[in-house]
Amino acid sequence: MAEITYLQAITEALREEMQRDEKVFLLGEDIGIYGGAFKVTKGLYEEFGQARVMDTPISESAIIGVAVGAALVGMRPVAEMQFADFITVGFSQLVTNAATMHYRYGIPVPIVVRAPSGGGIHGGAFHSKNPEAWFVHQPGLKVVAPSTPADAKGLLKAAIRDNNPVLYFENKFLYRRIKEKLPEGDDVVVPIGKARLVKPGRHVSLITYGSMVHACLQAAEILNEQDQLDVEILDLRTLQPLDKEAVLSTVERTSRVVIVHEANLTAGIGAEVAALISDNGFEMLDAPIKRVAALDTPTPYAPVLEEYFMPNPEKIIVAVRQVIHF
Amino acid sequence: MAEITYLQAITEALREEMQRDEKVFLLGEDIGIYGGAFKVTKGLYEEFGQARVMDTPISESAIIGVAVGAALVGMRPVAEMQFADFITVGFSQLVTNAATMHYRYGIPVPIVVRAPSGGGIHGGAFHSKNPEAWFVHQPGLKVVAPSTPADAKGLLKAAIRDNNPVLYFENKFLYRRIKEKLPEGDDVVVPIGKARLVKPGRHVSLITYGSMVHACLQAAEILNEQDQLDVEILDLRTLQPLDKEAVLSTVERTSRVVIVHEANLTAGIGAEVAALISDNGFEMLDAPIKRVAALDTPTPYAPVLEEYFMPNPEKIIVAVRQVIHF
Amino acid sequence: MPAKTDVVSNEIKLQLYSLLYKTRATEDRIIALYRQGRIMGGVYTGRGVEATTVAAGLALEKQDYLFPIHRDLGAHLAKGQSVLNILLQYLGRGNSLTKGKDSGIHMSDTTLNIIGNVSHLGAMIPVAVGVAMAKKMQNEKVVTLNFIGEGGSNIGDFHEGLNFAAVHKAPFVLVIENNQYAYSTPAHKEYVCNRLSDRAQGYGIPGYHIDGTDALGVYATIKKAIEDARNGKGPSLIECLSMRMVGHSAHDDAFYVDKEQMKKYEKKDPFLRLEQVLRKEGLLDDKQIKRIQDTIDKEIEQATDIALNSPLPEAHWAAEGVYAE
Amino acid sequence: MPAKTDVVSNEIKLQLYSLLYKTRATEDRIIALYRQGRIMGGVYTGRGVEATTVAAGLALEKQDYLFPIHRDLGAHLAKGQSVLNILLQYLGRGNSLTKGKDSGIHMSDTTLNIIGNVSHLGAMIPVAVGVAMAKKMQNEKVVTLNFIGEGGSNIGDFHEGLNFAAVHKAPFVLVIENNQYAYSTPAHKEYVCNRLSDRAQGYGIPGYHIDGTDALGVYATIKKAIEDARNGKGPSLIECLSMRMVGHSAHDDAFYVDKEQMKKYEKKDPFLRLEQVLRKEGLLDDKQIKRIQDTIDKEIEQATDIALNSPLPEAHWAAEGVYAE
Ligand SMILES: Cc1ncc(C[n+]2csc(CCOP(=O)(O)OP(=O)(O)O)c2C)c(N)n1
Ligand SMILES: Cc1ncc(C[n+]2csc(CCOP(=O)(O)OP(=O)(O)O)c2C)c(N)n1
Ligand SMILES: [Mg+2]
Ligand SMILES: [Mg+2]
Repeated sequence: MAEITYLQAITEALREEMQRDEKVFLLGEDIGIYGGAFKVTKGLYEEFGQARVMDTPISESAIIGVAVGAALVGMRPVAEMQFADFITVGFSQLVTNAATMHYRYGIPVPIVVRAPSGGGIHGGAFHSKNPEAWFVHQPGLKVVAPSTPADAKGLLKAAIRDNNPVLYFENKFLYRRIKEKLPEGDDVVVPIGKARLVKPGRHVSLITYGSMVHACLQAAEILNEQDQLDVEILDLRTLQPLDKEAVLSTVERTSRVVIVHEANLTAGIGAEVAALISDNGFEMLDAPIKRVAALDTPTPYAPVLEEYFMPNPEKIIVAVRQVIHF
Repeated sequence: MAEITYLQAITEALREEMQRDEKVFLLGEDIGIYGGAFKVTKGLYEEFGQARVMDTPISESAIIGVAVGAALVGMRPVAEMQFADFITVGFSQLVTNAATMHYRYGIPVPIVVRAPSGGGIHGGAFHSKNPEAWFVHQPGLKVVAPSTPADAKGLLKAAIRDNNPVLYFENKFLYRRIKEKLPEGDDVVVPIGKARLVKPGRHVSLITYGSMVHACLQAAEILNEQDQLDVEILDLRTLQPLDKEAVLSTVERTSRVVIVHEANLTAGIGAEVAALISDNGFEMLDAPIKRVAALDTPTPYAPVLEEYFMPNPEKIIVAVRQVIHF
Repeated sequence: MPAKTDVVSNEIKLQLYSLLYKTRATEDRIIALYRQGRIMGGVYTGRGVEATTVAAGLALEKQDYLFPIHRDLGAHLAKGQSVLNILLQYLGRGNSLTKGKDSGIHMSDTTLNIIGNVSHLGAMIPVAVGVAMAKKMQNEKVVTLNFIGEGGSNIGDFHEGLNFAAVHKAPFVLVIENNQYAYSTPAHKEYVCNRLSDRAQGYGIPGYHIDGTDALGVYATIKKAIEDARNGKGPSLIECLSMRMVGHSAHDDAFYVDKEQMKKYEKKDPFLRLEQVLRKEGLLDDKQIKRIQDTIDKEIEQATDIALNSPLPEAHWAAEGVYAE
Repeated sequence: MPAKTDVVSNEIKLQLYSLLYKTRATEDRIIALYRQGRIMGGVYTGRGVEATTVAAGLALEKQDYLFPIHRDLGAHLAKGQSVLNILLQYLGRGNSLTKGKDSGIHMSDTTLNIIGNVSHLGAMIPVAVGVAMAKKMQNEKVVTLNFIGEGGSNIGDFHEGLNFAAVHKAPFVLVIENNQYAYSTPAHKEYVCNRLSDRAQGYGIPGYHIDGTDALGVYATIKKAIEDARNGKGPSLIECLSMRMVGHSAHDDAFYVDKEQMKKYEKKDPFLRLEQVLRKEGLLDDKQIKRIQDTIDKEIEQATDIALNSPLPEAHWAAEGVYAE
């Protein structure tokens, strides 16, 4: 059992999958000798050579398009966006080519696009984005967003082995901030489409994913101390397809829901989760469904502004108290 | 009073705004002599000349980027996407440049992007898209989707006069299929952000927009005849910002809601509307909130498949009966 | 400069002729079906650019990958696709290659190494480059070929894809079908460089500008580019100049097209032009022509019958197949 | 070929010198503030490309529009921006041009006709072309200039924007700052054409390839391109070859950079090089140099003081200003 960070977990998953299957290769900007802007691919160039750890020109549309093409003929490319923000320039390849190819032609497109997302690092409007909801609205794509080293590793393995295009949103704030003991050389695949009950509880459900799992844990602790509340936390892990069963069963247990995500509020994943519950869990609900998310603005740069903008334990606590005292 | 089609209403709005304000100009593919793929700009090239009705290369990203640039220095460009589907290649310019410029720099970006959207014309996966939800999730953009000639005209005028980037989704199925008498030379501006009560009712609210307003009207008629139900229909008209007041007040009146849109179901506008209601209208609800939308697939080509894929009055009726008999 | 055409064998010449006829006759049938209201979606034909698309398709080997776009019915046929499959596809039948899910000739056939397109112009370029690169990684000597119109050549993916291919020396050939119009837009409103093949220099790859109405010249040049790619010399850009001899699609009367230009190009009709050459070379006479055409006409007749009698897809198929297992 | 430099007046030469010093000294100060933990976001400096960015900024007239990117602090200064505004911006203060909302030198100043960038490389090219076209529509003789790195020149917007500008004869100048690395990626993994200026031919516009470390040559060439644009001759593409003399950003030690290459370029240091020329021409001596540098040092000192004592934004501003009235 070695303690590894969220970032190391990603590297390990890449390494192990590349060792396991020679069809797996990586492409992206500065991922070779440099090891990627965040050093996620560090050491892989040395181990697997430049044909399998491919530096590319600055061309996100081509990076994704080339990945799609390679996947069509049996390869399993894993493309890195240097920041999730830049996925916007490769957007059309994802929603147009990758997402629709199997439906129209019956040809699988097993690509993974890794996108370092999220704020809290004073990166401003173009190095902080959480764009997952765009892709959840496009049929044909799968979307995952791990919150722990174990999930980071297991979901990336699942993504690479999946026969569909998978967007893998890795939260860069978590890269070096969280650690976990994982069995060495484990080959645990975390299935896509299954949420994780982080913490059972009786009074209220926090439904969340990514970085906000940790904010929810903090909020839960405070709420336990200060309000004697037993908070349940569900980590969605996969955003497309959503684990509806897990969502409805937490609602059944607590009857009160707060949905928390780091992305902008309006038309985010929280909207879809709320809609699911308000259709299928209506009778179980004892209070309005609240959402806690980033403000509906671009991510501001100055720390004081960014703090105001981001969701955090305090905002979660306020929302929980609202649904509890409803 | 002349009877004009939805398409003519758009043309009239363009003409009148161009006459009113010489800063307004049009750019897009084949919009000049040809008058646009759907003939929306027909006659405008002859009236205003090629400097104000500008044919462009096939470069959606540049079309939108150039519009943004022109807007920065006082012009009021109206860009046409030949089909809404192709907005995906100009996506980054919209969400990155147009949407964030005012927040970051305080410079207004008064552009309009007209995007002929929607299915039912056997256009297949790439000539049928309803991509509005992507843009509603991006702070800084406004999004409108008219359902009638009067709104098509009035909302386009409002969009052109607005100091923000506005996405104007015109439903191409409606172009020549619906007509309305409008006062000649009227200058009615339909304010952005205000929904329209299409039809008051007591038993259930259909909240919808675009082409589905007409499907809802048909459903309402049948439900009235067959089930003696008095259906209320709210046409959102603007999707960003949503008219929350109007949404909550229709819920207050009927306590039962079905949300209907032509776009894919998951993470569509319906999710946001349901989330809004399940937070702010929780106590008013007597039944689960149902959504009727397109299947979560690309738009299939063969008519029999497309019919199965699209929302329609029958599907709306089923959902209404579910919430009524809940 | 086009490559020398004397390398083109008689067998290939006759195949080109048959394919040009077959392309034209099949497209005529599709238009007829469209006019009869039996085809619902848009119909774009290759009239005027057939020499380019047919020759490109024929120049590929069996193991090579073809990425055709909207006017490339000829390339589908040349790569071995049947008229029946094409008609089934247009008619949206349940037994078509896409089971009615996609339109027009948006169709793939993995048995023939044909990958269909999306409508977004240029979007297939990076994808085709990806196939080329993957085949290289797999140590197979396989070349990938894709088309783009002179209009579509101004989209970002053209630039990103071609540059990517050049940097990675992908065995890739991009053929620009310059038919001088993009829908209603004349070429000079799309670009103002002398020749689109000049763009090759900006990627450090060879660029060719050739007469796209001359099937033999196109074949020889594309063949050379394909074999260069196969031999590790990297990608090429080939601009084939022709003229779109009909409207953009079946509903467009092309009122905006330069009529002088049209007249000029009527004399360069790719099909008649090849017929003339082959007659002169003694490879074809009236009898043989009739035999070729009759055979093809019969195939189209039969295919039409079968296609029209083929089942529609079942409605619930619409919900299936979004995700692979 | 660079334009002849004898057209550059002595006054301009001295301005270039001052600006080069100011750019370097300001950037050094920014790095110091970053190392002190006072600047939170990324810091990218222009070390090595200053001659290009400063000369380009100075070659523009007051009415012209400047679109700088991430290494163009020098252009901001040359166009008239104050050191104070730049420091306020980096420090995210409430009285900065973006009120703390954007980072680094992502800042616009409409009083100086400077439009800031987004991080997405190439994204400003079409926007700058739009400004150029609008000014032409408004019958003003205004030129717009934008930069791109050799790495960024491979993004789709480069192609779409430049082609659009060429077709519409926009008064636009695009300067490629070819500093031979894109983050860790050497130029030969970004493109394989001989010169990036060769791409100009593919758009039918003039392309120049010049030494980007020679402030005078850059100034003269860009000036010519600007005046050509102003006189209705349309856009130009100017590739300025230099070398990034530091890491990609303040946290990058550039271990991957070719050290020989670095050494070669140390001798071509744009600032020292200009100093040498001006000394030789008798335009500068030790005393003058000291006076210039002292003045600038003092300005930076004062600006730093003021900036560090300036208020942070108020938290609730984060929620404001998404939409214009
Ligand atoms: C990105 C994109 N924008 C717009 C369109 C709509 N469109 C379809 S074909 C066409 C004209 C294409 O012209 P060209 O590339 O020259 O090919 P041609 O039809 O002349 O063969 C246009 C504008 C599209 N398919 N894709
Ligand atoms: C579209 C896009 N992809 C990736 C990045 C991340 N990125 C920022 S700077 C940079 C390198 C840029 O190299 P170059 O264009 O040569 O400019 P230089 O930094 O060398 O001046 C990269 C990859 C980005 N900003 N935008
Ligand atoms: Mg064309
Ligand atoms: Mg560089």
